[in-house]
Amino acid sequence: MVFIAAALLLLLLSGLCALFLNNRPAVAAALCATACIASCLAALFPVFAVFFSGREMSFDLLWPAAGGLRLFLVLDRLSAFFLVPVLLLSALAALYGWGYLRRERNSESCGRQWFFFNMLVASMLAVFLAADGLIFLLCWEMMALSSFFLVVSRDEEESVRRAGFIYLAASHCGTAALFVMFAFLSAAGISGGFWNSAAFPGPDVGVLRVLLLSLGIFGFGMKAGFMPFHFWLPRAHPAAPSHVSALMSGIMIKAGIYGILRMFSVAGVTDAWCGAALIIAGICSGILAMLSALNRRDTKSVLAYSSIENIGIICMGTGLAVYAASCGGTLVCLLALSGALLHLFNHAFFKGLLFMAAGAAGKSCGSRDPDALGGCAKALPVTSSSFFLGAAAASGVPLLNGFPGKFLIYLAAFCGLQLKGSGLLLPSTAVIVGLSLSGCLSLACFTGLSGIIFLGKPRSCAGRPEEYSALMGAAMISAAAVCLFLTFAAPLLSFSLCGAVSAVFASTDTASASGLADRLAPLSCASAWVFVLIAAALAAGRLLLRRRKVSFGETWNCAYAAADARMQYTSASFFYPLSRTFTFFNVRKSPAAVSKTTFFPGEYEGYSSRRIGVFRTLLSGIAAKLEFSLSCLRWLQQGRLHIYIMYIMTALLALLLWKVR
Amino acid sequence: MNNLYPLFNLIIALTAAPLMSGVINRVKAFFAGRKGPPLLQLYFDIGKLLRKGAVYSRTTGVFFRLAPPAGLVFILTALLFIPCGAYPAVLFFPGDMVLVVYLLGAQRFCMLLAALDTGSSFEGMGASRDAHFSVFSEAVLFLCLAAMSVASGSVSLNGMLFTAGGRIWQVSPPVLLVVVFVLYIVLLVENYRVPFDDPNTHLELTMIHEAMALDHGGPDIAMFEYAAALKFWILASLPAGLLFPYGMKPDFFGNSALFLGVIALTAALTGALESCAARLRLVKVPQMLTAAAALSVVALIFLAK
Amino acid sequence: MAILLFLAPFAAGLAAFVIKNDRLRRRLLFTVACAHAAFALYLCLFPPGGEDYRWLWFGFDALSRYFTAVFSLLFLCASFYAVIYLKGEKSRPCEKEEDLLFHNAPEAAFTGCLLVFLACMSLLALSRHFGLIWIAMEATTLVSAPLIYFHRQRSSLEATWKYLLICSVGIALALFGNLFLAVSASGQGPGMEISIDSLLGPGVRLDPLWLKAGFIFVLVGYGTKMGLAPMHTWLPDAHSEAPSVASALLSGALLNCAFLAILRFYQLCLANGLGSFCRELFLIFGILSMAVAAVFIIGQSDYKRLLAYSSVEHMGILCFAVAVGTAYGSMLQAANHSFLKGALFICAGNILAGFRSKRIADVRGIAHIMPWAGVLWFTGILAICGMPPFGAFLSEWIILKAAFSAGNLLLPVVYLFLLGVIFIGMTGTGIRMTFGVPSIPEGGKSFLSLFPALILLLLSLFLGIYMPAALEGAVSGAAALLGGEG
Amino acid sequence: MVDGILMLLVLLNLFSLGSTRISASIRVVAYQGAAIGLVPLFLPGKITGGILAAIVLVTLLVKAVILPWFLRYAQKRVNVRREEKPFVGASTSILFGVAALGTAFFISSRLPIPFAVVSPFIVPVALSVSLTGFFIIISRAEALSQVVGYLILENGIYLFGIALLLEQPLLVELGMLLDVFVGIFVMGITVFHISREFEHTDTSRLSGLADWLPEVRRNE
Repeated sequence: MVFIAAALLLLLLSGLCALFLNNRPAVAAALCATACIASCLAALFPVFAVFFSGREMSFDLLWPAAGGLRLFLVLDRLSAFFLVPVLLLSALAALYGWGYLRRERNSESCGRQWFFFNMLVASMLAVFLAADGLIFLLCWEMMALSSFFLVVSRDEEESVRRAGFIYLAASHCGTAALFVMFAFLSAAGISGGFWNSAAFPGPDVGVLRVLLLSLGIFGFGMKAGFMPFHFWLPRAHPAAPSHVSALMSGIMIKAGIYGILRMFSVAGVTDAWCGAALIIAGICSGILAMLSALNRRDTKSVLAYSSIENIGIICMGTGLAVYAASCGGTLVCLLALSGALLHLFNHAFFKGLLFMAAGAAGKSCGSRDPDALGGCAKALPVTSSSFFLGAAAASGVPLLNGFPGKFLIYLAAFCGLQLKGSGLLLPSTAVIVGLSLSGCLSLACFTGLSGIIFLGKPRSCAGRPEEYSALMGAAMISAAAVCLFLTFAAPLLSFSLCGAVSAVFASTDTASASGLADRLAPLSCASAWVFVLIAAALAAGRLLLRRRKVSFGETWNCAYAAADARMQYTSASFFYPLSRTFTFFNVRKSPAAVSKTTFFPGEYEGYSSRRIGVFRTLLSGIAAKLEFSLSCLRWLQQGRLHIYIMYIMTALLALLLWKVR
Repeated sequence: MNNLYPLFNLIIALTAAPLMSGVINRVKAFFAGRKGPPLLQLYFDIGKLLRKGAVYSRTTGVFFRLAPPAGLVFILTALLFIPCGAYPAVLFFPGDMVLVVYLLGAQRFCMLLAALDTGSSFEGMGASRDAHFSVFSEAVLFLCLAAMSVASGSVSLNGMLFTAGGRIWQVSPPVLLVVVFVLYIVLLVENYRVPFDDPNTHLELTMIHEAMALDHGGPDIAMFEYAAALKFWILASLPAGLLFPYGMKPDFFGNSALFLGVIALTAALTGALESCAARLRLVKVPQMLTAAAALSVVALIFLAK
Repeated sequence: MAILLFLAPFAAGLAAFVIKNDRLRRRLLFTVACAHAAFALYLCLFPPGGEDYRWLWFGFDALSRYFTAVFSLLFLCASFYAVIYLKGEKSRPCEKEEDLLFHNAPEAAFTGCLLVFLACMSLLALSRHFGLIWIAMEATTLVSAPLIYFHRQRSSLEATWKYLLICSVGIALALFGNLFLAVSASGQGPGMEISIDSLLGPGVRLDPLWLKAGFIFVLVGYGTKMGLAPMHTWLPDAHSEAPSVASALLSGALLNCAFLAILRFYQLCLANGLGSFCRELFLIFGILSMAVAAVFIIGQSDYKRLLAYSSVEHMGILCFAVAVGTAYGSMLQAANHSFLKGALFICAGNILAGFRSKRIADVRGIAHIMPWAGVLWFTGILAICGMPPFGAFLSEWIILKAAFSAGNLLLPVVYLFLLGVIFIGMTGTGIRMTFGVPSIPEGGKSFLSLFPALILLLLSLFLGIYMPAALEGAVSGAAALLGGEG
Repeated sequence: MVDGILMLLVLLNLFSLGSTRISASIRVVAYQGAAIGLVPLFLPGKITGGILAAIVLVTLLVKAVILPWFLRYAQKRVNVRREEKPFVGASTSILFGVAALGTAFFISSRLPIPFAVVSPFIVPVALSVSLTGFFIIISRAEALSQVVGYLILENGIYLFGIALLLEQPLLVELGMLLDVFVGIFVMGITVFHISREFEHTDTSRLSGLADWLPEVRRNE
């Protein structure tokens, strides 16, 4: 635990120094990046110790702040399981950020950005350790605050400011719900256990328990970003610089899932409705998020929607686990939750990799709109190969780490089908359909996106783009390496997976760890087998062509030799069939019609984009009504002194007549 | 000796797969009153193509060369988990049907990216339509697998088709026939057969499968064709596995001949369908697949009760 | 000897009226402020000798020590800013004054009023006799009227007129309350002095009916001075027109003193078993003030009025805290609010000097053009809305915990909902003003005038992070007087 | 005899509500001050001799002489004759005066006085005088008449203090008188500034500061 305290201290100190080194950005960046990497690696030692051995570490100190602040940090198996991706990805993001911000235009805000970056990493580290209600809320708000300042770092654009405001407002509403839950728990006095679990109302106290559980799901869901609470995510993540959005998508939204799991470990699992709610939310997130991700003008907003989809998958797994636990299917519960946790673990890395690659491509080619890029693969080998790797993982290609997590959830669903009469039929079928639909949609989306950005002819890339900075390349390569390693290391994780699951549902025993391991083992050897075979096939192909004549020509275009870049398929056309089929979801925003004044219509440039219509109309309706009622209420302060004195008189008389008897 | 049989089955699958396209073409020729191409036409094509050189477009990159071999490898790995009638699959573990489906998905991932790499609008059109259909077909396939796993009580492909054997029909035969019908529809979608795509059209705008291979040449197109044939074999072995007459308990050669016969029967049925029916409009395909999905959900519910 | 807290600033105030030389007067203002703050802090943290200090009608118990320390610290920072502000005002051409009373330069009157204002507030904290409290409160009103009317514009005149009339009516009602208290005490025999010590003495039984009526009058009367809805109407006008020094003191210190006056009466009611009656009234006014503040903060177009409504909201929170039984949380929130509101008003003053407009729409990109002002302004807004690591987060957490143990579940939900709405309104404005492309070509980069705001923010940060034993003793001592548990 | 003075005060109330001329209402305030000043003379003598005389004299001096003189001086400086358009007409204000008397009696019926007192009408009359003062501030538009309303409100409270609690330490009573005196003076000075700045003292037009802009003003 000493290492972790040292890491936290180092992060805070380096952040503060960066604040004062604002006018020398290079020094500030170097200092903060190395401090962040060092502290992450330092904190990894105790985390790995707990990760593999499973014994807990705790640190308890009553800090004399107003009203008594109990610094109670516990590193148990669930926190350790979450902290491994947190620390690894933070180190990678710091390395990436070092290169990313080096040639940043407005260097005067660079020191400030590094201060908030280190604060974000420190508060995320602390959130997963906090075991007392108040310190948890403190770190939770600090995490939201520092990520807000990073989202608003490029504040000259109006959309970035608006995204920052919506993000801060949404995370504050979520935290307000958590305030109520934790205040209720700590009002029952300081008792042992995580978030003083003894105070959580049992299943007998019906209404209160339902209220607290729903408040918890609302609060943590607002941070996790699954469907009903996702509106801030597709705005905030693209606005942030790439290394920050990698961190936010990779880890921060996982804090929401961590909160939900911790709540279930505190509250015990006896409510099937919670599981059903999570499954429904997961399915909606999975499918609707990918539908609105199809035709986006900004690569990073596609990745943000894909994060919502992956959070949806994790929610399906957790929901199925909770539902199964509440009606007795322990094997299904173990498999589903370990599938969700494994997918969460893997998603942190391949989503981080995707954001870093998208950021690098954006920086090299100048724009992030897929239709403006194209053909960068040959010019940017590192970026394009890491993007392909990430895209393959995101679409669930078996030989990468996107697949094991989904595989376990599928397996749990199939086992759920076998349990006759346990009411698991409907949720399992729903999970299977949800997973497969969102899986295919993400396959279509990522093939389209990576194809249009990196393959084919360059559409508008002025000159040959080249790799933006070596540091970013290093960060991307190491992230890709971790992704590849995780496909084969899935069975190694099974022991700690089981530990994390037993931390949430006390019922599962660690004996089933071996059962989990031998379910994941065939996957790893299948992946190894596929890699070997691909290498062999490539070698055979190369051997075949060695003696033959290999020539280069123009792509076949039905005898039209002068095909140029504009004739290629753009993202709008690639996703046109899909979005036509799901039209009832998407409100088509078509630009203004072309004015027909001249005989030959002039230059016309327009784009059509699709929005999920249902939420936007709902919210704008409420906002309009609220605005109208507020303006009526503002009549109270209309400036006339007499009315003000009348308020005092009426208040006085009302109280006298009502109260004095 | 008999634990080597799955290996022999694998070899039979590898050799007999291209035969099926020959069967389909012969049946179509018979319906059209023509003599039709020889049964072994695909073998000759593949052999000829493997001996050729290759012409690569300047816009394509590394990925264009990587895609065909990778696609073929994915299909070969998927083949390992398919049982052949009365004999088990080479490899099986709980949840291998999910791996098979996602291996097919991975092969589609490579084909789509290869198509987009060429930068031609025809290949882009093919890729976009294939991505569009795959969203529905995979969901339907998963539902059928769910129905089969509920009926057979096992969570592995080998368990469903091989160990369950005849017992799978005891639950409720008519519902299982529905599942077989839906599996056949999935076969038609995944292999781009008539109602969903016309294999022997030569108007690039209407193609889906061939459009994605327009720019491949020499060994690449050979691997592409061979992978398509193997995919037909895999998806045909699912309904064939269900329809296989388990009661007869023949020896090894009898079993493989019988299994080969059932798959040839499916191929003949596809050929007949191709000569009688016409292509569906692209908009109608999702509706057809949603209907298939509905059928499989109904089957699942009936089987689970 | 604590009476010095009143006499020193009073004498200095009178002297300031007469001193002609500006530099000497400013130095006098600053030195008196420092002495007052040092002495008050010393008395608060290390109470000398006897627990409480008695002489004639003056006394210094835990409650008054705590409030004096808070408002004298705020006065110190405000006076530091006032010195710089007045130097700046001097350079700007201001028209000569030829009216009946204010014939000497407005600055002398302004400084004099500031010092007398401090004296009256100290008098209010010192006094034990309810009549004396009333006189001190009336004096603060009359003295702060010229503070508001410093800029000699039409709108500030209108604001002063409204302030004067509403507050005088309010204080008249408070006088009625005092007389009702005297009647309820006369049951103990004639000539019973209405001072806290005699009325809290052993075996004193006050007539509950008259005490209730008296409390209602006092609550409405001093509530007007405290800015509780629906009597808050003067507050936004006065604060948007007064110079930021005056509004910092008005909202940071004066509202707290009005709250102190009400709490004195509440002490009496507690002693006579009317605790639940008073808490119910506090609850009504608390929730009403927060609701009214929320309505007006959402679409606000003037940032000084925004801060005024935030003061109304925080006074509502103080009453809500006492209503749910945590006097400790209420005391802590009062201190946090004064420091943060003082800092915000000083930032608002600098922003007004730079951007020359009070409308939110005209102010954009403070962070780029006036970096220190932008940072302090946005951090202040976040801190006042209860963001950690500042003190308001902890005090609102204590209040929420107490709201839960007060029984019914509706209270905390309404409390949090209103806080959430106000958070969204304030941060929306804060973001629009702080970020974006600056709307003025260049702004003052001077850090000196923002130094007091930084000090006040650090004070609130200190309250949020670490609470030394002495300070803990002072706050819980004040809370104990109000029957609030720790 | 105290009841006689209380009756006179109620009549003066109704008269002040009825008249819209500023000079008339100033005269009413002067008479009220004088009446209240005389009340201590008729109370059963716990306090006699010099102190009693001092109280009566000071009250009469301040309330009946100095303040009305100052208000008349302010009226000449601001040269406003009468209320052009008060919000509530003269007759309806008298109705409000009666209603105020009714509420005062209803409230004081709920508050029995714990000790013997010379006449039971003191509390209701005091309350009704202050309610009338309140109502004058609300219903009159002229700044000066609002100051007069405030003065009537003070008279009501002062009557309550003097009649019931004569034996209270005098220092505090006189302190309150001093505060009222200074309050009126500051208000007077502000009225001068208003009249100089705005050329009128009609407070209904003095409503620039507001959070709610009527539609017509919002779009200009």
